[in-house]
Amino acid sequence: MIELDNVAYSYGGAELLSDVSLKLAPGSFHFLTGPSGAGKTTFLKLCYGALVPTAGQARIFDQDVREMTRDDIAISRRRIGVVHQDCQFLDHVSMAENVAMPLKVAGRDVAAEQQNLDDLLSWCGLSSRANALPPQLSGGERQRAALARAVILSPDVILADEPTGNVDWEMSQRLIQLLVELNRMGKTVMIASHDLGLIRATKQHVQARVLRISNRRLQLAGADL
Amino acid sequence: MIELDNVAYSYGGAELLSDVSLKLAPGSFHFLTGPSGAGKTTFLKLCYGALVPTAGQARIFDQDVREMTRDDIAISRRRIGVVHQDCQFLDHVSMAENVAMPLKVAGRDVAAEQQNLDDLLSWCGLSSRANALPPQLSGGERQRAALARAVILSPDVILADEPTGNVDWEMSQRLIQLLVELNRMGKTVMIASHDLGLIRATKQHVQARVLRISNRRLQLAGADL
Amino acid sequence: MPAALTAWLTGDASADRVVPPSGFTAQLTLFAAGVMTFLTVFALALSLATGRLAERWGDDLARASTVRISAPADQMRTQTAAALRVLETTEGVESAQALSAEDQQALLAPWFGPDVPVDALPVPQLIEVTESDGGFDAAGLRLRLSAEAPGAVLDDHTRWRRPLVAAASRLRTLGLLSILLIGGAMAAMITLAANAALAANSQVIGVLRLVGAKDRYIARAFVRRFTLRALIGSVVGMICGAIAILFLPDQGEVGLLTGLGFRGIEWLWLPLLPLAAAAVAYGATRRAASRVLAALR
Amino acid sequence: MPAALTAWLTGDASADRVVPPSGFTAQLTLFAAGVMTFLTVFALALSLATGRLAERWGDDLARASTVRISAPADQMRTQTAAALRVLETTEGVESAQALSAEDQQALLAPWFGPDVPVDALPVPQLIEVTESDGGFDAAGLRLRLSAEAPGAVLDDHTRWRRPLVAAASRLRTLGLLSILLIGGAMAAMITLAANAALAANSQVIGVLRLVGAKDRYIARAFVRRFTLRALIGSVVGMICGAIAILFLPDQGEVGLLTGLGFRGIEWLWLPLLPLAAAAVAYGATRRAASRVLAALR
Ligand SMILES: Nc1ncnc2c1ncn2[C@@H]1O[C@H](COP(=O)(O)OP(=O)(O)OP(=O)(O)O)[C@@H](O)[C@H]1O
Ligand SMILES: Nc1ncnc2c1ncn2[C@@H]1O[C@H](COP(=O)(O)OP(=O)(O)OP(=O)(O)O)[C@@H](O)[C@H]1O
Ligand SMILES: [Mg+2]
Ligand SMILES: [Mg+2]
Repeated sequence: MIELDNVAYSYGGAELLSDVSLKLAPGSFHFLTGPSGAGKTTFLKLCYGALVPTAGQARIFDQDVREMTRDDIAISRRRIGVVHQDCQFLDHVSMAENVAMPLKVAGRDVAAEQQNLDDLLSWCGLSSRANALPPQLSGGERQRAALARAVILSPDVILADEPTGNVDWEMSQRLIQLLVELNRMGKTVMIASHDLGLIRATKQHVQARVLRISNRRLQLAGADL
Repeated sequence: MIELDNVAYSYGGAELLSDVSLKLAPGSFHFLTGPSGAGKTTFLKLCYGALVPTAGQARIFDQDVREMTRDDIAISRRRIGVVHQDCQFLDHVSMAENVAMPLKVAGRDVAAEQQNLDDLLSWCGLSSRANALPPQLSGGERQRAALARAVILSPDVILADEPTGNVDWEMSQRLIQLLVELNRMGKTVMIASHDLGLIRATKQHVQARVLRISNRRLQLAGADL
Repeated sequence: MPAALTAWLTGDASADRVVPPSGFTAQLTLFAAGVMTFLTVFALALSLATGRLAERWGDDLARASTVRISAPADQMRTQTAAALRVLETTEGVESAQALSAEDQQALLAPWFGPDVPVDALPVPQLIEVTESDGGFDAAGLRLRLSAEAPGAVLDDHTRWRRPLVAAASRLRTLGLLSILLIGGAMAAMITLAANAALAANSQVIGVLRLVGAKDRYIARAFVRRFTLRALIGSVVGMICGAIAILFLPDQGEVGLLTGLGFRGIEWLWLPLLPLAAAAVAYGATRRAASRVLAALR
Repeated sequence: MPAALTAWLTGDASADRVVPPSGFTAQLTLFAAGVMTFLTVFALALSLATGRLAERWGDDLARASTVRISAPADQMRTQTAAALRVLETTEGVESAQALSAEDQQALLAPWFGPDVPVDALPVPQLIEVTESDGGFDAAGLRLRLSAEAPGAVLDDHTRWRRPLVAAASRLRTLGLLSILLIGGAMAAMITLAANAALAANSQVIGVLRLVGAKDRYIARAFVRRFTLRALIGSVVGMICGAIAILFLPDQGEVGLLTGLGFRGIEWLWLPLLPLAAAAVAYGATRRAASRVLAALR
């Protein structure tokens, strides 16, 4: 699905990531950890084509990122659901409409998916706030809405950047369970997080590989995690 | 310092908080927990006067919030350092300047405090990013910068809303340690968080009371926490 | 209207919801389009009025000359007839007519009073000459006249015609200049307002791009919104301008001035202004949108 | 300049850094102030030129009358003298002067040719009368003239004076109207640009308020920035406008028109425009800032 081949990235100064190679197979489940500022968000951005590697090759759905047109990127984003660390919304439309936005821009019939939307919102504990505008949501509610928006198109790949940083333990378990279910349906999942407790708990339900960014390299974490 | 007396708050619909009474004594250390959407952020906003209670009385430094002029509120914010859940900055000036902003608007001599500023940034692991603009920071770096900005004036009260949601365990220990040191110097500290591990770890260093919002009430959490 | 345009104008109502409904930048676009159209209506009216003025002066004043025949009473008739023959065969003369005794008396009235018997005076005979478009060769005509009718003197008014024609063309330039100025200012203002609005909405554009919207979808939503806004503002400005022009005090023609306003078919210039404003907004928003989009991936 | 104003203009450079340096809304303010001042310069020039025109017509045309004396040759002198005496003692007449034979000949030349001996003709004597500001009572003057000089006829040109005066005052109204229109549009545009800029900077305002800045500190930073921006834009617009006016083609006076431009002391109107623009920007930004601030706590 997504292949990085000796990829390096720098924001202009020194290299932040070097020599990163990774193949995300369909149906795999990955965690991504590393200290704050290590480059987790940068790595995810390389994976969904928001950044172009400064060296090496990144391939998304067998297309070289460098050769993708702007429309190719837009189309690929309908197959990759992303939860951003700083979740942003259209502040003038309701939360439910924001969650349904990917359906709308993909030209899908929103009314036909209404049931799915309602189920998803209620699973994320957002039903009662469906009509609120995003600025009226609490921090955790925003994060849950961002996750709901990322999976509404039932994409092939889900990349989540700290999807549980602002929610309590029970709710984070529910959210992870949702991702685990999607993974069982064959979706590829990658979650960036530094909540080691969460990672440990999840590993009891699914066979997850834990990647760690340290010293600019991507490494497979030991079995202790 | 801050006194809430039978305070209630609603955003227009049903009451979100009812009958909340609390007295924050100088030198106390509080944690605030509760499920996502319970009203932690709302409660903190009542404490620093960003919201006016819909019922009951809130007093900040012995002044009734309802009777404070806009300038009174501005002055009170120089004595209360706040870390917001969605940390916002002036995007066009460097991170270091952002951290020093409270000094500037209070009319203090920024140059004289340069040493403090540098120490603070290096404690928060931000020295190397001092000249970056806020949009160029990682999520965790933004959170640390927000904490640094909240304490730069060495305020009497520090209210932190999820200050460690986006940082790794080691860094969150460092940040909490900073707050504990400040508390030892007599500052009042209140931290909203749902990281129970963090709360447990902190309680080994400082005598902290844990408050919990549930069913619209503010309760003292049991000793198990 | 072609079906494609109608469809575009009606638009995909759901797509339009992605653009925030209002705000200051929106008001700015509306207002800038409205005010600038309003001013352009006036500039246009000024331009058309000066055009008319220049034309009238050019026609009435510049193309009229006089031949004056002073001769002993007995030769008057023959010399007048000879001069008229010469004039009729001169290229560039459209018509030539001897003034009647009454006409001459009316002309002289301010000096002699209405009761003076012109016939009894040795008053010269005047012939009014109307030039055709090309005008005639004054020097040649003078030569021929002096041969045929020695008492005839050609006065082609060149002396005082020149400055008036110059003034008229100055006025015309002024009208054109003002329309260019105000029209250019309108275009620039709409462009800047569209840019400001798009910059203010950069979060919307970013979010749409992140959830998989193609550039065309995003650009179109904004372009339609802003084009319609400029169109509406401009139509309102045009209507207000037209009403103001209609209710200008005193629309009669006085002295050398024609009324500031539109005549008959000239009103058809007005609907062009909103179309121009909409076209400017369309181009500006498209360019601004693709600039903002190019900065994202 | 008072020290307080200088201090305000120079400002606390550090406080100014809190306002983002540029962006489209900033350009918009600069540009709106510049363009609208540029247009106002033209409107002002138009207004002043029409004012001059109206004045000249009012003075030269409206206040000149003629008395025509037709009498047998032997009475001409006495009647002329009598009429002059009457005129000199009439209230509202500033001066009265009999035209010399040469002047009369020049006037009649178009009709009689330059060579006709005016003396030999029963040409009436013309007296040019200049009214004082108040004007005279034409009916009373006529009565007195008919008593003293029966051959005298007063022609006070009312017939063709009226429409010209009306035209002149119409032009003056037009000039004033255009200056009001463009000036008003400038004020509205600067206000909207300031509002848009402040709306775009609401995050800055929120952050400053959160870190303990007083309203005065925040408002002042923005007000200074925008006032200066409007001032600079307006000064540039004024200079461009003045240059354009100076380089307008053909500045001579022709026909009934005076040149579109400024004369001597009239140039002093120009510096008022940037001051007005700055004042508008000051007021608008203050109001916009306190509106944005009032929505925060
Ligand atoms: N401006 C607002 N208007 C209406 N409702 C609001 C507004 N702000 C917050 N709410 C609602 O009030 C409730 C409490 O919000 P608050 O932000 O205080 O929760 P929280 O405890 O901080 O949650 P989290 O842990 O997710 O940050 C939420 O359900 C939220 O949707
Ligand atoms: N646009 C940018 N320009 C320059 N530097 C940047 C930019 N974005 C991020 N960086 C820097 O790159 C480094 C890695 O950032 P990144 O956001 O990938 O970290 P992260 O691992 O996601 O951290 P966190 O856990 O705090 O979110 C950080 O030091 C950050 O300051
Ligand atoms: Mg990150
Ligand atoms: Mg919160």
